[in-house]
Amino acid sequence: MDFDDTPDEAVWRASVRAFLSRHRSVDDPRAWQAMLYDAGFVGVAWPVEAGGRGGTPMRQAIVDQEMARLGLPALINLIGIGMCGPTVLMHGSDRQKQRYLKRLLRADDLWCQLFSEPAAGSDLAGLRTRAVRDGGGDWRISGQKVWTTLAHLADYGILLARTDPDAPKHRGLTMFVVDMKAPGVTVRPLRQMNGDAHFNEVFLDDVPVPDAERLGEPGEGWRVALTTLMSERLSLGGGGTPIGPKPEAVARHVAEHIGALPADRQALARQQLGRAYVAALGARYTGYRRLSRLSRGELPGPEASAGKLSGTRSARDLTDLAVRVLGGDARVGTTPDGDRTWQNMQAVLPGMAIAGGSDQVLRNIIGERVLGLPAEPRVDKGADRR
Amino acid sequence: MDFDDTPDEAVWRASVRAFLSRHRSVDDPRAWQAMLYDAGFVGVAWPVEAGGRGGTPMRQAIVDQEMARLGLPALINLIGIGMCGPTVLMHGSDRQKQRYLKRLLRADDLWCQLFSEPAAGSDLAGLRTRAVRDGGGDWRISGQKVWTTLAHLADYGILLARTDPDAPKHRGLTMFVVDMKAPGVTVRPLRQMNGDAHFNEVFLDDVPVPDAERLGEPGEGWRVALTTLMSERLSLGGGGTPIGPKPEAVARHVAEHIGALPADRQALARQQLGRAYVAALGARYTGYRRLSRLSRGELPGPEASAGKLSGTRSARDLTDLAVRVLGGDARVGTTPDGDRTWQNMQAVLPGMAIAGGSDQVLRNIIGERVLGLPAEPRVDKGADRR
Amino acid sequence: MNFDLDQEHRELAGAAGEFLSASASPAAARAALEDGAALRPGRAELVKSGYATITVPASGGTVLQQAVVAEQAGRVLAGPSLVSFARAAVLLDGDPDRLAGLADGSLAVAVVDDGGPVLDAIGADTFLALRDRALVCGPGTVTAREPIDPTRGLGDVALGATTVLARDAAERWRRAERVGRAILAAEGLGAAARLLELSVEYAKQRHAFGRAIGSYQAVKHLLVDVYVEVEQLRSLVWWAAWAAGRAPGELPLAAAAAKAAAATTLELAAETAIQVHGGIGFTWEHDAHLYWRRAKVDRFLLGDDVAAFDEVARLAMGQVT
Amino acid sequence: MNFDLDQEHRELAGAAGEFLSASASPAAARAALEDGAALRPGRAELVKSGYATITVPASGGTVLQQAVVAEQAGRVLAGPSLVSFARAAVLLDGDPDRLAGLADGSLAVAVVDDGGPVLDAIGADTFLALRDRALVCGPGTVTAREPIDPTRGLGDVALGATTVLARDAAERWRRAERVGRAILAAEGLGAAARLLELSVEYAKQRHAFGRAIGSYQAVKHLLVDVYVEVEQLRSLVWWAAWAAGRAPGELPLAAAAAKAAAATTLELAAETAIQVHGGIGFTWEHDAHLYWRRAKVDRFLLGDDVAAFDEVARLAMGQVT
Repeated sequence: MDFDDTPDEAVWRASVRAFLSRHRSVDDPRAWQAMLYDAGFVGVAWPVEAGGRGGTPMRQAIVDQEMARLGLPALINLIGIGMCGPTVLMHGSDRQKQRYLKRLLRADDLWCQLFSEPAAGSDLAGLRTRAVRDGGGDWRISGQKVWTTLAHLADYGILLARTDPDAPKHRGLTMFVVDMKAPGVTVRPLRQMNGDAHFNEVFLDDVPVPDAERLGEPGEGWRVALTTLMSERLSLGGGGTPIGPKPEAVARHVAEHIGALPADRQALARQQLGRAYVAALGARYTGYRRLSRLSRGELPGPEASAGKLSGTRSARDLTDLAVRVLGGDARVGTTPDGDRTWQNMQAVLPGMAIAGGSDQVLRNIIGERVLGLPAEPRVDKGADRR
Repeated sequence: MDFDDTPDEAVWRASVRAFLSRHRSVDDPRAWQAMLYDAGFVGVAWPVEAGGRGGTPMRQAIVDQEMARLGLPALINLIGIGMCGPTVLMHGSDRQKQRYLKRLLRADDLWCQLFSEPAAGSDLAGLRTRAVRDGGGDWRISGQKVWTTLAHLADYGILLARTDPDAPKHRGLTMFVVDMKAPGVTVRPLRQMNGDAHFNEVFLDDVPVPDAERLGEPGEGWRVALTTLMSERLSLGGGGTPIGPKPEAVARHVAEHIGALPADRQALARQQLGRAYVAALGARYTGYRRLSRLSRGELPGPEASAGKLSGTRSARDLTDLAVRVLGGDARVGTTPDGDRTWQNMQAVLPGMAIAGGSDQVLRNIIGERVLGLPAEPRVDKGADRR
Repeated sequence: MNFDLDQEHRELAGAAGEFLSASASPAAARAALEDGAALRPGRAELVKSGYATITVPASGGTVLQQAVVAEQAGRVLAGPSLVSFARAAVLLDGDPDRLAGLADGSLAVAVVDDGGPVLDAIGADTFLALRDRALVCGPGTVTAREPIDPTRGLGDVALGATTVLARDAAERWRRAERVGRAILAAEGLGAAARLLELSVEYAKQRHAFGRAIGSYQAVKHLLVDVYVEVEQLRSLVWWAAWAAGRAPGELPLAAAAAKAAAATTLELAAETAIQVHGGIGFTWEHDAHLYWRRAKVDRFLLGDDVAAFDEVARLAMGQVT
Repeated sequence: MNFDLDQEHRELAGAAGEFLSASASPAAARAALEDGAALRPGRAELVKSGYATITVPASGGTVLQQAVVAEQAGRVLAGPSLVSFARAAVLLDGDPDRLAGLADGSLAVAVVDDGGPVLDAIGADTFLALRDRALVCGPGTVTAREPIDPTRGLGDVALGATTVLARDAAERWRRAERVGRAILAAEGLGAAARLLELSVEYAKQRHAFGRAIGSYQAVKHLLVDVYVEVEQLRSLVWWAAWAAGRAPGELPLAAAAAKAAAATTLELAAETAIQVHGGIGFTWEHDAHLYWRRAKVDRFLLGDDVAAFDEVARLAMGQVT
């Protein structure tokens, strides 16, 4: 066991740090990602032939750590890098990999993920969007997707559709790459409770998709989607990065305000901070353990979901404290100097807790696939999915 | 709405108080209960023909309140009064009522309840104790019961047994009154985690039971048992009496010790006390609402289980605080002056949380029967119960 | 003892609920948030209905009646709050002119607590405050603050020239605060009960994996925990409101307990509602966040939950028999 | 970075687990509770095995290795605690005679904290304490206290004539305490992990309503919550134990976090185990209460959970970069 960088890692970290401190971030998020890509800091662990750098996950983690340390803006194409890319990498044809992956890493193309539907959330495999083969062997897709991050900007999306309504629920699905500029695609923003519109509804009306844009075999879509979901779990708290606020940022904020509280309240604030902070540290170091196993070539397992479970809880409690120490201003949306950081975080977190799987679904996954507890009896074998 | 006594209630309270302050409690618990019975304070709301006084539940509640106020010892035959008696009252023959009920109220006979079995806890209807009819129409009972409070002292018990192993699980049961001194009854004490033996295992080996001691029709045992369980729920936190420690007693104990803590710790102790105390008050006043409805003649409904759910939680948190304020002595079993009240309470509560239905079962009952949420699919229709 | 609402209370609840829900609603709260639409029913309508001033001495009503109405107000996120009226009625007791103004709507009263934006300040023209143990009254300048819950009308208040209404008014101030806590808790009860209804309804309708999500223990038990809290809150609200009229000695503990329970129960109900509703629960269009906003604000009004729990503990330790 | 146990650690865990479970067990803890039977493996055997004194400088072992062993000790409720040895090894650093005594078993050391019965006091003959910033050592009179967890050997200690070992030892004392916290947390980890195993096993076997109780979400999710906590505790224990050797600057935060997490996780695991086991879980014959006793005691050792959370918060607020 060793937390210290290996000599190789230390050299890498120094060069990353040197570069990042020499280069200011760029306002245009695509240009910013492109610059980082060109510097060799995006897709570090991806294979060279996929536009990556053939490095270790640890090298990528070092880049991420250094960017976080400097408070640099995140990459815009995060969904693409975290979920769509790995899926294309694992299941795409050579042509697809050639065509999409490098451009994805450079943010030349932005990507989104079209899985959830109004009637298929936790029960994703119950989705109803239909892909039907036309005479030439290509496909026409119709249906409605929802909670699609970045759909309004995206060039491409990976989409899970039902291609065989007569097959058992998990067997009749197929995955596609969809051109978001194709005719029949309509994107409508979906406002969240905090007023922002990070998500979209996507309506698909007879959208043409060439058979060459299939990912994996027809009927194999569920297996393909599992790759995506596994990658998602790792990116949502599973790798040690916090969900919601950085605990250090909350501690800094509390430190600035705690002096204004009566002594009794200071003691209570410290208890709340301490409890949530320990949970956040626990999630972080557990993520590091996972990262270490990944670096040895292990695949991310279902236990990665644990990071999201505890991460959303400690994020909630940290944010709650951050709001509370505002005193009287905690009752309103902004502080007198216009800061709405913590109130906004408070209103965003309920959404983050649900995206990527509800607590209930994640607990089932861990209970059954990690602890080996028996599943519940299923009643949806013969349900209508047309 | 009126919390104050009605004029009639006030007269009653005054007479109860006067009597209780004139009469010291008696050491022998049977004699103590007999004295209270003769004074008219036991079975107050039971019908006169069942040995009761034909009064209101509120009058009984006033007796209970005054006894609690004076810190007088509880009645020994609580299980009999709270569960067995109501069952005999509702389902017994005239002969059984005549024979048993007055003696039960006077503690001339002690009673126990023989329901749970090693393999039938939450799933009570899955019990395996068998009652088989002999040639003369009487019964022979064999099997094993467990968690039987007072079985080592009891003269009688109500026992649920399977009389038709081929019927669906809930249909093949019958309730009996069993003479605990009958041949074939063996009682073995069961030690709890705190070292006490409040519960027993009861082994039944071909125990003869006359058909006249049946309660209700053969095969109707489940319906009869529901009467018992409903009464049990009301007696376990459902009527406003606390589960575990009295909140006032904890507050007094904390008040005695809190001065020795640093100011920070005092603030934290007050938060813990305040939170658990509010929960306890909420449970208490909700119990009073139930009591008021009962006084109008309504039957206790499934919502009475809510009192147990929240009551066990606040009891746990109150007791935890009571232990914590002992400081260094919290690490050991007794204080230097030999007090083990709170440590013992801490070790008793986990058992109290399970007796009378696990949290999980109680939540199912409330979710389905109060909120109207659908039940889970059942898989135990055809299970073997021989 | 009869600890249950009387028939008269039930009829009052029905009538008030009908009046309030005819204009107030989550949709109205959303409109207020989006473009500053007026509160519903609004101060004038509330006064006209008489429901806001039940406890003005001339009306002869009880705090319990006011609480019964407040529960209905909470269900539909009505504004302004009945808390302000109930506190003003206590504070202005013995001042028939101003009480008449409160009751006929010619005075728009808000009560100024220390430290932070003031409930129902927006639209108020008459402010009551405690200064050096004296109850003072006067005009004020209100600076609206960006709302979390727009129905709470929170603004910073700079008092203008004030008149002293009573010199040694600390005790009266505390009583008004406690009555206010009972009414605030009643509004919280209504909001929490409504959230539970919405959640239960959704859990019955929404299916996943072939059955209603409410059939899953994970969802069912969440809802049961909310139910238990809501029913306990109801008991505490009734107790506190009853005590305000009939057992002043019990009011401090009852009001603090109700206030504390309302803060935590409404927050639990709101967070559970969003969780149970899944994706649509955190959309702008769904009602859940409007109640969630109420929860996040109300917990800090009339002292926060932490202060109320602290007070319960102090009272419990001092009042043991 | 490689944040995982090395092969060498795994082998150490295997060997230590084999040695410890050959004598220590919940049954041995029950016997100690029933009739004061001797602790297992007991001080002499522990010393002889070498596992208790891994961190004595002459042994050249690390705190991480000691933690790996301590986890195994926690699994079987071994006594006395490795915490006392690890603390003594830090405190006696630079005192070769006494260190040798610690390592060869001729000294039976306990470390005296302020306020309350002392861990492993029973059977100890040499006591270390901090008096006016000085580290002192001497004999003491031990008064056994009625145990909750008999394996913790708690007794009141009246120090006899002491020798000053180091004058300004506050810093060393704190380091010893932090190393002790890491080891205590490792013992807690082992106990919590074992409880989870017992609970999962039971939930697979026990049937109700026609299926294993572990198939019900209510039970399944309780166990998952314990699993998540246990794995996070494992990470914090490794971090703290590693930091003790390799990153002294991180030790204060890591040790406080591990101590706090151990207290709450072990308690959660124990209470969940009793709940999941239903009736048999709170019987004397079942092992659950022996771990529960450990949980109820350990949370108050080396500062309680509240103090550890407070320290985490203070460090977090002071150390932000």
